[in-house]
Amino acid sequence: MASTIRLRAIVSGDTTEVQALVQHPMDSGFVKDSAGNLIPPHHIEVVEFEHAGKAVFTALWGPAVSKDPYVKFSFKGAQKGDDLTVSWVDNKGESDSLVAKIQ
Amino acid sequence: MAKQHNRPDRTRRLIVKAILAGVGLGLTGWKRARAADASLWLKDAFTQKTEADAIKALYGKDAEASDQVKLDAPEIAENGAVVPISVSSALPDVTSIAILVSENPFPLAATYKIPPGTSGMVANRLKMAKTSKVVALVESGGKIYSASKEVKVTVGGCGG
Amino acid sequence: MRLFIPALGVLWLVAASAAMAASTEADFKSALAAAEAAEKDAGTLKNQWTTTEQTLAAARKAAAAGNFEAATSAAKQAEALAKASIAQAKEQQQAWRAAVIR
Amino acid sequence: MLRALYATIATLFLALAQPAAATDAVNPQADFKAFRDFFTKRFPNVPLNDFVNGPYSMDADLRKQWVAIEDFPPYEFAVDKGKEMFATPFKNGKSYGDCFPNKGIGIRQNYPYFDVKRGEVVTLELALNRCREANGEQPFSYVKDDMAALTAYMAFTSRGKPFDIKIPNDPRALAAYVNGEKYFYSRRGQLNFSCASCHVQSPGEHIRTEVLAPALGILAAMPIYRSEWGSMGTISRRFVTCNSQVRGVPIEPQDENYRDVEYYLSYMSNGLPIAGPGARP
Repeated sequence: MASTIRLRAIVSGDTTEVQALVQHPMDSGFVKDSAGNLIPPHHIEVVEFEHAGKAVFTALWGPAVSKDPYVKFSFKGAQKGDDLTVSWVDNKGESDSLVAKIQ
Repeated sequence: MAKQHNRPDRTRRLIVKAILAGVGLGLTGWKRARAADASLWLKDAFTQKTEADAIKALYGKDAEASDQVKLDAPEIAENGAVVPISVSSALPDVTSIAILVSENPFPLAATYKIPPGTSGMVANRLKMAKTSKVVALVESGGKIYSASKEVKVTVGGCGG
Repeated sequence: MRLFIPALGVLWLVAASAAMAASTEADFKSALAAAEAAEKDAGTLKNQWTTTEQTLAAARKAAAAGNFEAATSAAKQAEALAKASIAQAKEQQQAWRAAVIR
Repeated sequence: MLRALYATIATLFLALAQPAAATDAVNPQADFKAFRDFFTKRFPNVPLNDFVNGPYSMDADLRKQWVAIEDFPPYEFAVDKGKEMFATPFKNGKSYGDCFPNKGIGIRQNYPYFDVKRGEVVTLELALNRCREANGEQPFSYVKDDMAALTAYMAFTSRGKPFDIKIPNDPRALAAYVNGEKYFYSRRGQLNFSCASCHVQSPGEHIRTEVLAPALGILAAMPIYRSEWGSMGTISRRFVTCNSQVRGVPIEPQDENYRDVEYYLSYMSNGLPIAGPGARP
């Protein structure tokens, strides 16, 4: 099955712009299902982005981040063709990771 | 639709960790899914019920309003479930950015760690339960700067 | 949605006042049968209303709880709604032409 | 069947073709011109091809949020899933591509079409389920998930291609067109709204928080990821929700009326580019 992560990292000059989209329900814990029961919270807590063995960006998310969350940031020092690693973990201990080439 | 994580649950992951530790990390050639470090999450800050308490839990100090913090959010959210919000700052040495939605049950929505070399900018999409003040906090040189904006929500992001 | 309130209020009032006299299970059954028949006709025209369905459900629920007063009243409302939807469908057989962009 | 009645009426009009009957005569080309002129005159500042972006062509603040969301749109997962499904053979070894012209790539703009052999309108969703059934697979739900993933992928491979809906010289095709037009303009539901009440009379206006999309080009971005749904939905899903929003009991997805109204609306959008899958509030 395909990864839960979509990553786009593009170098322009000395800056790499990174956009990521993660497939995740991000259930807040405040929404009821059709039977009227609260859907328990199920959301990503931490997303780490690493380049050359070093963290370049860390996201800490609460239940108010939208379903299928999206984030964009940029950092300096990467070259085209370098690896960028993304990994996430949620409040149920589920996780996923992806390594993508910077374009 | 069933989601396909194919990941071990937390308990199993802890067991895997314990086994690895017990073997003295002799299994370096093993391929295993990387997971982000769950211990980084700030449970205390994310479970505060007011904006002020969340800021205190996050930084232990108050924020001062600054025009050096740029918060981009819509006037009227097209849908409270998906509100695009971005924060940027030209301040030097930004070390973190946080975004709070004052009227949400837990105001702290997201916080980002910005190491040296990474720009003081982030864009994301947040849920808003109702019309609320959105607050952006930027940590720079050990001080906390803020900007805020009212975003109108007529279809809340907490509905079914 | 509170966009548009058609003249149905009048029909509702008529149905409600008809139910003023104390109703029995037999009253309910005949009211329900009439409502269901009308709703079936609306279904043939593919023009049922969700409100008719909801009112029918409320009628059955009230009857199940032994409240035939409310059940009969709701069944009569449902019949009025179903008949209004039938009237709408029949009227629209030709009326739609007037709305076409020319 | 109403269809038969319309066929008769259409045939009569074609046979008579008297100028005296011009007010009621079926003339899709004239309808098309009037329909397009109505929207382009009402919204002179909206470029023609922008109508396919629905509410975003009407409201600047909404448009800005949409542009931000399109940066990395939530329908990406559906497109990827549809692509994977297209590449995965059925149990009998055949695949979706075998059921369609050009292996199903870049053909969305030709749907729905009038099938002269069957004498009915065939939509992309219907064709996909018939493809599955012909190959021994169970049909999918018409409203979301798998069906939306398939149509998302097919739309994605057809982006920018102009709608090219044809009405063959067949009284039944003309009858289907008229039935679709009738469905579009007929009031229904307790709120007594027609499709046109919202999407012809009030596009750009707010209903609660939502900005109504113009009927011109309204199907070009289908299927859509709606934030309100938190998921993808097909054209069938949109019709069903439209009906319930006016307090009408929806008819079955792919009912003849739904297919005919899709045929009518798509014909009205001829020449406008396919923009699906789309993102909507």
